[in-house]
Amino acid sequence: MPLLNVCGLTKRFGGLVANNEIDLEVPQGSLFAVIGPNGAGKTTFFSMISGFLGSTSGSIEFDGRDVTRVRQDQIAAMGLVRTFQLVQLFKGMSVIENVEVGCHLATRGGVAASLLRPAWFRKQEIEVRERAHELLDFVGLGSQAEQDAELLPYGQQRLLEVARALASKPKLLLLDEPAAGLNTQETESLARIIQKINAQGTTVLLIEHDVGLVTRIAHRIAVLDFGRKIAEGTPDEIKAHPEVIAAYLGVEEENA
Amino acid sequence: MTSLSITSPKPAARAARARLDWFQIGLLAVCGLLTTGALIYGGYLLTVFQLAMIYGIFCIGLNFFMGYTGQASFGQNAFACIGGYGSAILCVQYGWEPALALIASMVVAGVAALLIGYPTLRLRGHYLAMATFSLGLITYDISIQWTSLTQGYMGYAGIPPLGIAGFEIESERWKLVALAALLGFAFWISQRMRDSRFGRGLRAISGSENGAAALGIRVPRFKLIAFVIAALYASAAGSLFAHTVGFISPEVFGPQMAIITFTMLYVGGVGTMIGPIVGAIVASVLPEIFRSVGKFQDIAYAVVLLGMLIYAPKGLSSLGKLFRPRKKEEA
Amino acid sequence: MPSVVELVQSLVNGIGIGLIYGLIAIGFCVIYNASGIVNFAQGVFVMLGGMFAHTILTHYGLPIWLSAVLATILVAGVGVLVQIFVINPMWRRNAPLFAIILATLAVQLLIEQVVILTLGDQPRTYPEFTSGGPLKIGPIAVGYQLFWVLGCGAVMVFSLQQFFNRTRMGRALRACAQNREAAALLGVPVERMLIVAFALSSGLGAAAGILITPTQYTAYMVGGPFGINGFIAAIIGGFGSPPAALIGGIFLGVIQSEAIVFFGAGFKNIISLTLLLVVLLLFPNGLFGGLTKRA
Amino acid sequence: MGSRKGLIIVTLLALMPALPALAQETIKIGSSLGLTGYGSATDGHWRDGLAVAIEAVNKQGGVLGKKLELVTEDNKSTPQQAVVVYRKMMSEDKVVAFDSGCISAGNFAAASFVAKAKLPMFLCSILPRQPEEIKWAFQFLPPPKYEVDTRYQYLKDKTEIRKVGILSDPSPYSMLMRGLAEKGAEEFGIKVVASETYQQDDADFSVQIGRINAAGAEAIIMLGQGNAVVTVANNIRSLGLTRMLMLGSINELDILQAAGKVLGEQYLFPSPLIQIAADDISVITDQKARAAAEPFVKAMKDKYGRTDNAQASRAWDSIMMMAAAMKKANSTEGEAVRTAFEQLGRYDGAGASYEFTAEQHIGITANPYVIAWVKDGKLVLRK
Repeated sequence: MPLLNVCGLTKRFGGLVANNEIDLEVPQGSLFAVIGPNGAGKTTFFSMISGFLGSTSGSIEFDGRDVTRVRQDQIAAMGLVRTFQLVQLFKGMSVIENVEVGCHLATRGGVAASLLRPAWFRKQEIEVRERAHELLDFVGLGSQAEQDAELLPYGQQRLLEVARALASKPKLLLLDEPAAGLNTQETESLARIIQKINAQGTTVLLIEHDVGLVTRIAHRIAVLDFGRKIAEGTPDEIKAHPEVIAAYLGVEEENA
Repeated sequence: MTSLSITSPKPAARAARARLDWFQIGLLAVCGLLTTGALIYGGYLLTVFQLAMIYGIFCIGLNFFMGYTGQASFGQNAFACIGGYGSAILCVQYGWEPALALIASMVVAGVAALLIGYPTLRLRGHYLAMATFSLGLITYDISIQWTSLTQGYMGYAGIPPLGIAGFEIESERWKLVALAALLGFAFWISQRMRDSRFGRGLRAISGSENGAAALGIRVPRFKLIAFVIAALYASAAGSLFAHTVGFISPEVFGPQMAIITFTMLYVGGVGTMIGPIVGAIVASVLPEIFRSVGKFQDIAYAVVLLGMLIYAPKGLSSLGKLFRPRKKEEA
Repeated sequence: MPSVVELVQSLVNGIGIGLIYGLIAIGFCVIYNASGIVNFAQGVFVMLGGMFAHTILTHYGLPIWLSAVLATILVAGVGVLVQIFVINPMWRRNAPLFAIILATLAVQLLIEQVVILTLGDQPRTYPEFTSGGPLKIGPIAVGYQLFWVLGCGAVMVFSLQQFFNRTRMGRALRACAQNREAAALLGVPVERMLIVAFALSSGLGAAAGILITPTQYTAYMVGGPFGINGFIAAIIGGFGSPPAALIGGIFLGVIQSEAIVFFGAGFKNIISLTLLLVVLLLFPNGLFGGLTKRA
Repeated sequence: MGSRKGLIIVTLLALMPALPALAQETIKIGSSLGLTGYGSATDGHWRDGLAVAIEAVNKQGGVLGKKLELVTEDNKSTPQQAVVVYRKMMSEDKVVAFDSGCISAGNFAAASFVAKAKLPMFLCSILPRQPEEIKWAFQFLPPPKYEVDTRYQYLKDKTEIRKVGILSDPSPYSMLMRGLAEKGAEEFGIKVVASETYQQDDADFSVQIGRINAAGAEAIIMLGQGNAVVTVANNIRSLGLTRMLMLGSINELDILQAAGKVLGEQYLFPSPLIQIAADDISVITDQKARAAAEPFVKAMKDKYGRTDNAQASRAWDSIMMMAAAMKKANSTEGEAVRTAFEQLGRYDGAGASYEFTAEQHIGITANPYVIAWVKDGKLVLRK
């Protein structure tokens, strides 16, 4: 059974059809990528899966449960956690605090616990901090833990967002254009991190503009164009797919 | 705890605890010194600082909602009004113990905040600000009009001072000591909530609602809880005002209160830990400094306030950041 | 149950005061749309308009139309000063929006106190622009000043629309409204646009004050209530176009009037504010749509 | 840098106590006034009256060999600020008595600790209500009944009008008057056909006036001081109610004139004779009253030019009576002054005649008002 099963997902904004009847199956443990040129509807697609946007029609099934009309935070609680194309860091908090927020789902305790601070809660707080340090080390931000998150350079902000999402121990990690705005070197280290995450058992669904990155690391790729899925397959199949080359790669080379 | 097998050097195993920079510690020390000075000097400075402590408690609550959670409320005076009149009515009409009346009023204010906040907190930005401001105005008008309950503009007199089990705090000095202790307690509580899973969630919402929701934080619920907390603080402040001064009337909890506390919060630094306390004390002491200039008092106050807002737009307690050597940006 | 005559009369009166709220509301919108700032000192411009017009009228004996024009220009000048000396420095320092709002409140306090010291604290009023009246339509009385308010309001809304749609500067202002960063990138001088916005909105506020003084009075403290009502009107109108704000104002004025008829003056604000809350909850972007802005 | 800012604050604060620490050569009278906010119109005049009275007393050698000194503080028309300034005047200035303005709530808020400190408070406002506090407070405001009755009496004696509408604000003084006006109308053969309310900062009263007119009233009894009366006058004119009489409350001269300019003879109001006497002292026919009024009117004119004497005259009287009580008690100690004050007996002042006793802390026991109107910018008696 696939971890994520999207069936006939459609989104209309007024007369504009942003996503049209998209079907997608993301198997457990895979590193799956969705690519497409700008305006192909990738981010809309993503927003619907993560519960951020309601869909016009179609269904989304995650981990065996229908999540089509489920709130964003509940979807996250089920283990489907996303990052954003425009980084959504928590301003006014330090780097490590950002990751600690990520531990929200993996921990418990509300106002009463924070006031009374029972033993389990104190222990949990210590564990949260440890884990946050581990994750920062994992993405290579260990030395900036106490810095204001806002002050990080852009590339590191993206890594921080990945670390934050990981903190919630997702089953499926949605990465929305994680390499956007990164230089080659940063993209390289990001690719390694994504592969590592996947290797440790987290399913990754990646939306990406950078075809080079995707074809190198993804197990399977789906291509969107004008809101429709025009192709799906292994990187090699996609690279050879005539429609993809016409619709997407051609354009990409022109731009480059 | 580790589903990911990540190897890393063991960091110091301590739970997160917010730290103040030296500038902030200095500010806090100055505030403490000023309060101690007032305590020793006595006289009307006791009253000025009593009110500052009460406003400080109010602002700590407001900071929860406006600072940590990043939402706007101009209507917390409504809850102070509930607290003040709750205390006045329960003590004067029904002869309750002040401490008991204070807690009972807080419960009422909390429930009111829950009921009002549930529909209102869907709004954002200026609309939320206006909606809450209307709540304050509505409560103000009700406190004027509902004379059978509140006695309208005549106000409530003869409210007993704070005390426990028949022992009343009569001396102005001891009142200030008690209020300072309560402020400290209120601050301690707020710190405990801030440095925890719950508090981090609030601050995440302030940073990015979408980001917070994507990490599983139930944003509307967290906002509502923060609103209720702010209301509880405001109600306590209202009750304390009633017990400290012994008299309340609608003007006490009018829109002016919303503006004053808002000023305090921004002068001190919204979203910072000590901002509410620093702001409450500075904004209470400032007019006293200008008292000697007579009819120019308000002008001087307005000019200084504008100066602070222009040159320290993030509040006094954030000024320290300007002088901290900026860390290397690239690792 | 109030009679029909009473209802119609209160409706007319409500429209009269509502038009003034509307004019103030437009002032709020012009600044808000160009900068995202809510200028709570807007009410003070209303007060200054009346005060300046009265001073020019009585001390220098100029005709009313000239006094009105001069007062409007003077108040616009004050608005520009506020922008240059208070708003702009904060804007450049990236001050939080609510800190700027607080600063506008401090400006209000400052201006009020300066007015007390220079012009005094007594109430002033001057005759209606056209003497005589009211116009009697059956049992309904309509003061001549209402027509002045209506006429001036219509002219102002129309010329604002023309300004925003037809002139280069107006379009630049609208560009700022839609996206400040983008406008700046396109070479629109955003800070200068803000000066224009402040001049416009303070001038509008002054006009409202000049128009309303004959039917009531002006004194240093009238700014606060006018500001609040104007802001409510702006919210009902949705912070969008000038006509929407004007309609929001009329709506508010009429609601307040009818609230007095049905519940008494004590409940006027309670009713109108409760209504505002309902509007906000049902139509979070104002009754008349308006720009859907991010929080 | 940080410590510099702190240092400035500390220094400034250290200076504060030094300011009032001048020698205690004078007898200090404190006054909490709403110089900004809604009380500003009234309390400014109260302060002026206090100031000229104290100058006059000092010119005659002061009290008990010492000069009087007036300490005024602005309470911004709010109770919380009033508490602060009352305390300030008690602890810093060591005032021996208070003579405060019209902000009732502010005076109420301070009454409990002023009473505890055993300091007499002379008030332009109404009295607080706790028995302990009333003991120390003396009201120089005429009881509201006089204001109401004067208007009804005028309607009964001089006009055919028998149906009136009431327009009142929710301030304590107006609320008291409204109760009296609604109950007392019958006594004068007058019927209250409408009773409307307003809020002081409302911008328009056409609706209320329209309703009063619709109810068949021929006169509006407006209860409430302040600028609102100007709006009411303008509204009456805009509504074309050329036959509607408006009987306003006592008010400040500026406000009376502004409203009078709009409505002319249609606008009548109760006024203490002394207010009219500012323009023409001959209106005071009673010799004793005239003798009391003359030095006051002269002092005001010398110091401020053309003045509003309604509030100021009673402020003047309160200081004169306070000085008399201090002389009688041969002390400035609160308890002694209070007792002496209660035994002063009848006192004919510039603003009214007073009779305070231990039981009677509302001193004005005879109606001081006449009905007046504004003619060519001057107040004149309505014959």
